[in-house]
Amino acid sequence: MTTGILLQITQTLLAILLAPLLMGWVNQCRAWLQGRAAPPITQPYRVLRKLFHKDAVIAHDASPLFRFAPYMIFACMALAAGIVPTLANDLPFSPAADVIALVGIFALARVFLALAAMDIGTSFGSLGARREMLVSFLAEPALLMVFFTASLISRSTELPVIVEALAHKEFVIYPSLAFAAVAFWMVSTAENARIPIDNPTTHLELTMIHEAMILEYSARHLALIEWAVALKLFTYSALGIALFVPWGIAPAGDLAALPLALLALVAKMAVGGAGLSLLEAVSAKVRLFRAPEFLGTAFLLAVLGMLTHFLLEV
Amino acid sequence: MELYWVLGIPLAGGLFLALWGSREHAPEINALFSLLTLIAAGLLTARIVEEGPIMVADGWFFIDSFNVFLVALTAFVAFTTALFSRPYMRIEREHGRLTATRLRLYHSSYQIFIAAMLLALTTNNMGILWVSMEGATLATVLLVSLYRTPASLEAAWKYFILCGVGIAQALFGTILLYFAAEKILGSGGTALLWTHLNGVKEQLEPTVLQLAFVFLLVGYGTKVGLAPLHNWLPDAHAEGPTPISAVLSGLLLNVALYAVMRSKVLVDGALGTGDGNGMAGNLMMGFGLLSVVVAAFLIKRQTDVKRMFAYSSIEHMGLVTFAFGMGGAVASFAGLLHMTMHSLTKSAIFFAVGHATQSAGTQAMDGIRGLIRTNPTIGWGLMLGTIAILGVPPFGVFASEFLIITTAMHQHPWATPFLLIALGVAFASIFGKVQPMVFGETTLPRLPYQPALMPVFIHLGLVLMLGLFVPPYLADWYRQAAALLGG
Amino acid sequence: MAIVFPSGFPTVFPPDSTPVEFAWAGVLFWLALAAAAPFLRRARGLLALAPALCALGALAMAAIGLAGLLAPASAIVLPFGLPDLPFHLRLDALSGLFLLLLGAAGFGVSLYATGYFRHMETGALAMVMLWYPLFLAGMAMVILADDAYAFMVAWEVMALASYFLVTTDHAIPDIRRAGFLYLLIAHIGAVALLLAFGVLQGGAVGEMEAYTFAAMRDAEQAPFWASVAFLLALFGFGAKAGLVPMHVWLPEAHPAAPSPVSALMSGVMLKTAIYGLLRVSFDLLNVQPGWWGTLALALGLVTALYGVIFAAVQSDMKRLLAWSSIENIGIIVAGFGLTLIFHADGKGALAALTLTALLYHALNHAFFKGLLFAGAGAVLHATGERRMGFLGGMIRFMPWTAWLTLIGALAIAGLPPLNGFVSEWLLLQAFLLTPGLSQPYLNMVIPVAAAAVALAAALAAYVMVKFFGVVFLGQPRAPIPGQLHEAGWPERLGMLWLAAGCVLLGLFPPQVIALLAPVTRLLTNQTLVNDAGGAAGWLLLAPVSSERASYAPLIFLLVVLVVLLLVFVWVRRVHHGRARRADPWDCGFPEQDARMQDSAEGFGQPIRQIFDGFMRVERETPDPFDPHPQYRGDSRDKLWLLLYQPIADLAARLSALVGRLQHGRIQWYLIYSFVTLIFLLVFVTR
Amino acid sequence: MTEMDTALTYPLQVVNLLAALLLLISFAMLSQRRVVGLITLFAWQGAALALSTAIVAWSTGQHHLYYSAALTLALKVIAMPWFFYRLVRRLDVDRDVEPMINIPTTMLIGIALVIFAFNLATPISQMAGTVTRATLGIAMASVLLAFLMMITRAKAIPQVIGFLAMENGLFFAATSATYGMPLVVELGVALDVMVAVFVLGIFFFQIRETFDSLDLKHMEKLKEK
Repeated sequence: MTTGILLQITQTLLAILLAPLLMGWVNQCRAWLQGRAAPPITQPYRVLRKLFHKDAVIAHDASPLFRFAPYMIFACMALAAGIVPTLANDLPFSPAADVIALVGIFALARVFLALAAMDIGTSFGSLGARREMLVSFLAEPALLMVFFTASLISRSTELPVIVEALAHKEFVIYPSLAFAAVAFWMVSTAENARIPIDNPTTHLELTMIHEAMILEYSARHLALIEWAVALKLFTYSALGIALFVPWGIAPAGDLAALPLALLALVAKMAVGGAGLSLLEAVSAKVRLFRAPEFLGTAFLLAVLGMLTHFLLEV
Repeated sequence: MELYWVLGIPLAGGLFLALWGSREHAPEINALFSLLTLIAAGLLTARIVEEGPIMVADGWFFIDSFNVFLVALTAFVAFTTALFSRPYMRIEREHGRLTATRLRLYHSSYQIFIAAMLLALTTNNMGILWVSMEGATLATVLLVSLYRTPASLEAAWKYFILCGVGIAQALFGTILLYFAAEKILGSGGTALLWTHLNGVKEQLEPTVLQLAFVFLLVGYGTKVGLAPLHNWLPDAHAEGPTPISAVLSGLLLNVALYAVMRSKVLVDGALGTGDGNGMAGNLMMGFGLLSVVVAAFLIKRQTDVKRMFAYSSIEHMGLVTFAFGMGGAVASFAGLLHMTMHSLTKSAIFFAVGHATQSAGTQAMDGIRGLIRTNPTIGWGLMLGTIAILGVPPFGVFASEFLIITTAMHQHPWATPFLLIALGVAFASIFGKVQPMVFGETTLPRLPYQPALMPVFIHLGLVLMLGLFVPPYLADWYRQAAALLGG
Repeated sequence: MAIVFPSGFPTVFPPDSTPVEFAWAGVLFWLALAAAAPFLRRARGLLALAPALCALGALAMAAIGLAGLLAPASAIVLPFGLPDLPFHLRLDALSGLFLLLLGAAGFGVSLYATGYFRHMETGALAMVMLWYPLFLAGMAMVILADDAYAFMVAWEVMALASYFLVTTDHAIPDIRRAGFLYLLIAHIGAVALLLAFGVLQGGAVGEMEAYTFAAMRDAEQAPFWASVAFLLALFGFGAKAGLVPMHVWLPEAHPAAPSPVSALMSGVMLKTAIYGLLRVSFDLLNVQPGWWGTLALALGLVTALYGVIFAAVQSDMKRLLAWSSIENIGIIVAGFGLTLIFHADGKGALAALTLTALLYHALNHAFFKGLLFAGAGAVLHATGERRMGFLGGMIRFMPWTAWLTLIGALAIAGLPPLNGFVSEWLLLQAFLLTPGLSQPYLNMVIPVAAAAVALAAALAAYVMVKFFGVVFLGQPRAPIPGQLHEAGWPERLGMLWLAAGCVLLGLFPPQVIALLAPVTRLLTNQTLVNDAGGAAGWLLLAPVSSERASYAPLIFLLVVLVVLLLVFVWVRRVHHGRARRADPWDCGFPEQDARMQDSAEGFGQPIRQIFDGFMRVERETPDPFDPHPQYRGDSRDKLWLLLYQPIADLAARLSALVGRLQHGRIQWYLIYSFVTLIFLLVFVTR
Repeated sequence: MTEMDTALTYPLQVVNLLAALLLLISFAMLSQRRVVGLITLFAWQGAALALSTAIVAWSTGQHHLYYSAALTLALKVIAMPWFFYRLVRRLDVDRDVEPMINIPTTMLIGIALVIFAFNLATPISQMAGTVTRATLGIAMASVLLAFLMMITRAKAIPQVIGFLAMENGLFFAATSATYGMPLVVELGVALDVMVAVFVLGIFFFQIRETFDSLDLKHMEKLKEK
């Protein structure tokens, strides 16, 4: 139990600390692919440090909600990161929230971000909020369907149990997971404000979604949000790993497997990040009105995955 | 003994008012006579309740729980209507729509009318029943044309001709009845006494009685206002003075239906079909259903408030006829209950409508707006009355509709879609028209002086009470009556 | 059979008096209040106190409901009603639960109403205080009734009272229209229920006793007639609950009423319809074919999506909330359908799970919808404005209202750790468990149906962000009339109560489920086992098995709070808390003003674009030279045109046809009677 | 009266003859255009009725029938026709417009009605206790014919005469087929008829002064728009 709790805390901290690194790695890869000189991989940390040192500038009639939101968002992401198995598979906290609750956590954070964006009452803020909610209400059911496919296979909505079923039982090929995986990728690009739905590095306000929402933020608040974003990306990657390539995650109570698990994690993350940047480099951002189609496809794929599960695997 | 009072007082009143009616206090005298009638009726009722059915004047009059409850109802509504007509007619006179002589005519015929109906209810002789029904018609014809406007004349003419022809059919039916009866009871007076007929009804010749019932149904049915024989009813109600509309709707229709029911009992006996699935029952169900549906759809088109409620009377009479047609303890009970509720509620509505039209100076519903602002009591009276008549609990009309519809659903499911549609349409039409009359902004003036709405709220209060609680003796009384109707 | 009070009035409670007697006493208390109200015109002070008394009654009613939920069923027969059919009242677990719901939500709302009605003009207040307690009493009686007549009377009294409350300011034509539509559909639904009871009546038909629920329970029912009864009941109760396509009255009527009444109607009255559905289909009917469930499930899902989509495009805040009520009813009915499916398939445990989920959601909805209407009402009261396009930034003027409403918004959006999430979580779990079913096609379809629920939930979040963001955040979109006053203390207390309900229901699911257990046992002979294992049992919710799924909102909240504090402290310690105020930046755009924010229409625009097919949009594009252009896009549902208009036209055509009968020529009238006579003669002698 | 059943005595044959006459008059009324002629025919019908009643009374010893015979004579042969003549002269309405259905068609319908009535009556009259039972069919026929006449006439007075003719038919049924109803009833009926005619008189003047014509087409205002 105590080891469990220790593991839990270390994993969570690890996630929080490693998240910016992953972000840096992705940016680096993308820079390379675009033939630019890459910023150092630790760039995100520096940005955060700089932001934390700055003085916050807050609009005159910003309500307490505006200042409270960043902490809330960060806390939600930390919790999310806490319940996704990254290294080991026994997490005392994980019973607190299963995959459905995980979706709930993301939604909670998103709602707070959107509300905060509308708080000042600027044109871009509300625009961003609206677009964010639009994207999310299409992405969320798709994500749930992905989870459902996995949990129908493993007869559980508990992530550790899912991982257990997929990684540490005898190896089976699940065609349904193939569909789910594609759907999951599409959803996670949307949820993490990546191309083709959104462009994290854009400076063109009219195309912004995520950036438009945080325009009014500065200094520590901005830092927290940025960090939370990185954390979200990390969590999603961890999720992808846990669902589709769970091999290497240490089974419950097996401390010896931890180093190996760490290596596996780093490797997978590296590959995943590279893949993400590659995809971003080759694909272009779609117009906002196309986003529903894109996510609709994701939703359909997820549902197809579930149906294939019923057809082939029951 | 009470009986003679019940019949004598209104008759005397009629004659008295015919002589003295143009005096200043005629309305009060009118009310007074009605009150005396009511008291007498009350005594009579009390006696029946304790002694059971009685014969008076060696069988010429017969009073059982069925007709005594109608007697009580008639006397009561007649009294409240007289109360209402006191200020109403006074206002009419001030508006110059009526002269003293016409008021005299009005008051005396009012009493005669009541007398005729009471006679029709209490007599034991099918022939006298016919005579007094005709008498009731004649007494009201001139009242319908009281205003002497072209419209009122036309209405009265139609009322006279159609009811006259109808009643002629009824007479033929009565003759046929006699024709069948005298073989068994021998010719002479006793052969038309209902009690005697009832005693030997099994021996009566079925084929003759079938024909007789057809004529009687068409005849009295015309007065009940069953579609398609109903056409006189809306005109007469709309054009006559409001108190008359109230008593026509509230009482005359009941009495006519009473006549039909008396004959139905005999026919059922002759054909050996007690429980509604006989020819008589089916005919009545058919007519009832048709009336409900036709009336509901006609209500939808109305622009004149009194006309609309006249059609609603047709609808409810249809419902009652349907219930009696179904037969059986619950249905007959419900039919009687519905008769009572409809009389009380509909007359109350006509009272309210009467004052509403007076204050608006028109019967067109577009002209009546926002009563609740200027004359709250009238407004609430109309609103609550409408809600009651539409069968919304806790008012009593719902109680009977509840029993009728559920029974129908159980015994004749095929009929319920029609009922459902008709009730829905009627509700939409009536309520959609009444709501703006009661609510909203308005330009109406207040009435010159306080309208007499006591009757309205007395009636509605009774209806409300009967919806939640039927006094035990009243209930027994209904049960006995229902049993008489072959329940 | 407990004792009957002399004249139905409990002078003093004998020691052995049962919960139902107390409940009846509570009803009488409300009735007495209603009766007293018109006479208090003179005594303004007392009159203003009446809502508070209603609140007390509601609190008592909640306690009684709780007692009824835990105690064995108790019944009384009142000394009035129909001659052979006096009112039967019965308080079993199911009634107890809904009575609890009524009382708990009613307490908060009435408390709120105490403040809300304070400023009313005396005459109107007297009328309101006549109908308001009557409304409460009617709902209570619906829940307590144990025979068809009592039920119908209570049902219609409820409708009638609410109708008069809806038309409180009847000077406005729209409100009159709304009221009329409401009462009409309510009445038609009631007639359908009447017919349903007509089918159900059992025992000795033709006897009045046949109408008691007891007789209906042990009447044996032919499958066909049972189905007829169920469909009629589904229609009747659906009309009251706002099930598509009988929902048209709801978005009109609920906004029209004064806000506390809207809160009661949405929060509680709709639940009486759910209660009726459960009562009829699980208690009175003793056969449940599976296809009923499939039908209900489909209807529920359609309703949920339909409602939430239209909620997203509304521009009137109370109308938005009304549509969102339709959505929640849809979710509840979907759960109901799933319960029927499981029940028919003999999966007792799963039926218990879904039943728990839907009861839980009903409970939740009572609280957060009450809260939201209260919040909206406070804003309306302060600004006199319902159109979101003219609101904004309320959080600065009325922080209490804003923050409390935020709780409600988050809860209804189904966000953990609040209560909305729990019920939706349970429901989704149920959807995931369908592979146990015997019909394969259901196995496939139902998880997909889960997607619909997920979609509805996600859209609900959209709607709530729109609602809260546009009304409470940002800048006022129109000059604020006068100076805004925060809601008074009674309002705040009422909202606090409701908000507390949202939080507690969210944080202690295991206890709530334990509370629901008697109901599930009553209806499905099964209870939901919370397999969380001993110590963790009180904070961990694991409906089927802890292996399968579990959720512990307390831990959840704890972790979030701890992290939050740690981060805060860390930021302040390691770095600093310096902040300075400045104008909003907004990419340095100088002529920033409030009208550049999203209007309500603007926020709904993407949804309108996606679901264009469903709705009929009436646009008012401003004229180009208008200095203060206002765009108005009003999205109404097509169903009105597609379904109701044709019916109305048909009725009109028919009545025109029948009208020909009455064309004034007396000769024709004579022909009618003549033909009738001949026809009948032929008919009888054929 | 059983000994009479063997052969119909002459008086009763006369009754049957009068019955035929009654039917004939009904047809004649159906075809009569002029109001005055109509009144005359009505009077003749009354006379036939009175006579037959008297004969039945005499031959069957039902004394109360004498009263009704007298009543009939007084009312329907003398009082009413006289009243109507005066009315017609006072209001000068002695022209009937073309009836709603033209005469030949009316006749055909009338014949059909007669056949129908006979078919209806025969099975019943078989079981009658009276000797003159065959007249029942004729009574029914004349009632229906009168009904038809009321339908076809578009003016007030002819309609009323039709109404009274119907009353005649009923009376005939009562007297000949059943040897008369109980006296009270007969008196009551007679009273009603009298009052009815009186009321009608008042009516005619009211109508006349309001519409200055007794044409029913002025009275078609009350209808569903």
